Amino acid sequence: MGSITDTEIIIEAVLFASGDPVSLDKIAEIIGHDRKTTRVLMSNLIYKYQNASRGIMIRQIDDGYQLCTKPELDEYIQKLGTVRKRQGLTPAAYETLSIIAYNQPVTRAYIEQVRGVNSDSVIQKLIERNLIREAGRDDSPGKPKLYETTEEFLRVFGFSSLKDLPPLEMNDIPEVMENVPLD
Amino acid sequence: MGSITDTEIIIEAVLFASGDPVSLDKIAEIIGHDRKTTRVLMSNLIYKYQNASRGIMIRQIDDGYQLCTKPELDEYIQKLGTVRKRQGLTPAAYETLSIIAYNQPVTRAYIEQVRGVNSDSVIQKLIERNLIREAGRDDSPGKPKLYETTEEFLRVFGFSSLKDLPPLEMNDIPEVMENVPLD
Amino acid sequence: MKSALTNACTLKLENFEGPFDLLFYLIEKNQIDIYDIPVVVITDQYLDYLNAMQELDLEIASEFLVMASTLLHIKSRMLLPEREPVEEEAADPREELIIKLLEYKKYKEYSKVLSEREEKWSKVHYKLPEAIPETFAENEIEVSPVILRSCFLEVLKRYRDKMTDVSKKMKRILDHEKVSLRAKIRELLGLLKKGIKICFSKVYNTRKKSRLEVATGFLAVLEVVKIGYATVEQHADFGEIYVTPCDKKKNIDPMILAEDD
Repeated sequence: MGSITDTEIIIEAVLFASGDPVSLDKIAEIIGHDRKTTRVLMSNLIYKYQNASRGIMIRQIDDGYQLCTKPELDEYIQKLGTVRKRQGLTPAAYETLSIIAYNQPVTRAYIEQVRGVNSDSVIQKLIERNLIREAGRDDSPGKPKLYETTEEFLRVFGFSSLKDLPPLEMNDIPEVMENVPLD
Repeated sequence: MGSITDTEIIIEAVLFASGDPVSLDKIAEIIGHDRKTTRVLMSNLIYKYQNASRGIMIRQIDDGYQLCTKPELDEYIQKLGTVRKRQGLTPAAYETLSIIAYNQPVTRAYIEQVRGVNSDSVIQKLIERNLIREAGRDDSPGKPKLYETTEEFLRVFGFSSLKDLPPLEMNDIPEVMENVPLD
Repeated sequence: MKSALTNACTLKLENFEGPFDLLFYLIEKNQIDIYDIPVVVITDQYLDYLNAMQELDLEIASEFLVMASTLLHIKSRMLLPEREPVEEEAADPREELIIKLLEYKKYKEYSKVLSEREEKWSKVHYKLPEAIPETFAENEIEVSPVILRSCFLEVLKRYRDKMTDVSKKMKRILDHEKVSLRAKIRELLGLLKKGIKICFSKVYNTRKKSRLEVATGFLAVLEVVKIGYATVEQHADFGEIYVTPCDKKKNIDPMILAEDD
């Protein structure tokens, strides 16, 4: 393998297989040239990769050379990463969120009264997802925590403010809601 | 090197960064084409790499694609001194693998019938090396386990899919396959 | 005293994969036509090998001994003079052995192909994956303001129903007492008999039936699936559960069909 091109083929394979930087000395040893010739060769090669239609390039680090992807392609490579699965809200989360959204600030007791089931874990999940947060404490006995929606809630639902919540018609709301006990 | 399109640049970067095989679906998603177009694109790209003055090439393994160095450059890569030599397989392992490859999914009884010897431990070793895996159970009495080859099998032996297996000489005694009892 | 054969083959002995492998070695060594094996010669040589193995205190796998007896059996049949000419051509006692040998040979040869391919492909080298950070899709929660609103109205309505309709509530409480799994299974089997796919939420709806009833209904579905009278499918989390009648019936427990007291 005497011609320049053949040497370049060898260098590409060696740098690829290594993954890590390969020293100038090592490259020189492998292709059977002296340091000086190898350095010139590497400079040429770096230039070629930079200007060729390649997704990868050669980076010089101290006296070593390493293959890496071109920075401008980063956005595509990011897509390789495991993306946490797009998750919808569970019906329980929707329900709880809607009660909080339309009645905030609101206590857990109120939510549970309306839903008829324990809502502890679903409230925790909504807090973890930053859709609701604690908002002080109620004045009622026991000083229960209050919950309200967050900016993230607005962002996720595409509201600019809470006024954007789809309006409820008056006859939708049963008068009974006023009477929900807070025990 | 033939003309390389922007899409091909992206694919090169993505395959390089991945190191592992990247599925056709994933590539299609990243470059924003449908499966069919992507498949054609990959075939072209495999061909281009093969014929260009490159040290690396693209391998197809099932529905995935992976970059690797060209085999003829092995001697240079060995000089890096970082490559671990694979432990070869025993003749028993090759024998068992070829029986499984051509008859999968297949029971241990069938393998032992053909080989004439107990094949328990060799099957275990092949499973440990991830060259074969269990593939459910046969409907025959006793519901024996079935075995099939893995993607690693394709990778190690350089097949892109099971369709690549070299044809067996079937003209010897055609009915032989039917005659081997399964018990 | 060790025979010449013993000495010559000491190294090779342990390497035979099995009786077929040893037979092949002998066939190739003697340049024999596989379709016309001289059984006497081969059997003698085969037994020589086993003897050699014994002399060397090598453990002889039982499969080798089974093959030895097979060979001896074939040999005896070949040596026996045919007493009376049979009308049909008598089956060659070697036939079964030949078939097995050919089958084995096929894979033996293919082993070589595999080994060569492995040799070639062990020369390609891969690169370790780059560390690509996990990206989070936190801002991709699928939401809809409309669903938010309807959820709220739904939950309000449920609450109102619960609070206002005391009589309904009492009836539900009374119904609770009546819910039995067996009754639910019978009810479900009755529906399935019509041969149509059932939507679970249509039959057992929390708005129309008590929680206990719906829960028991769900257990009934599981039971009916278990005894093979139906299959279930659900295409999405929290989605509709479809119950489809099934032909593959197993034995049904008569207790299930028995009337409650």
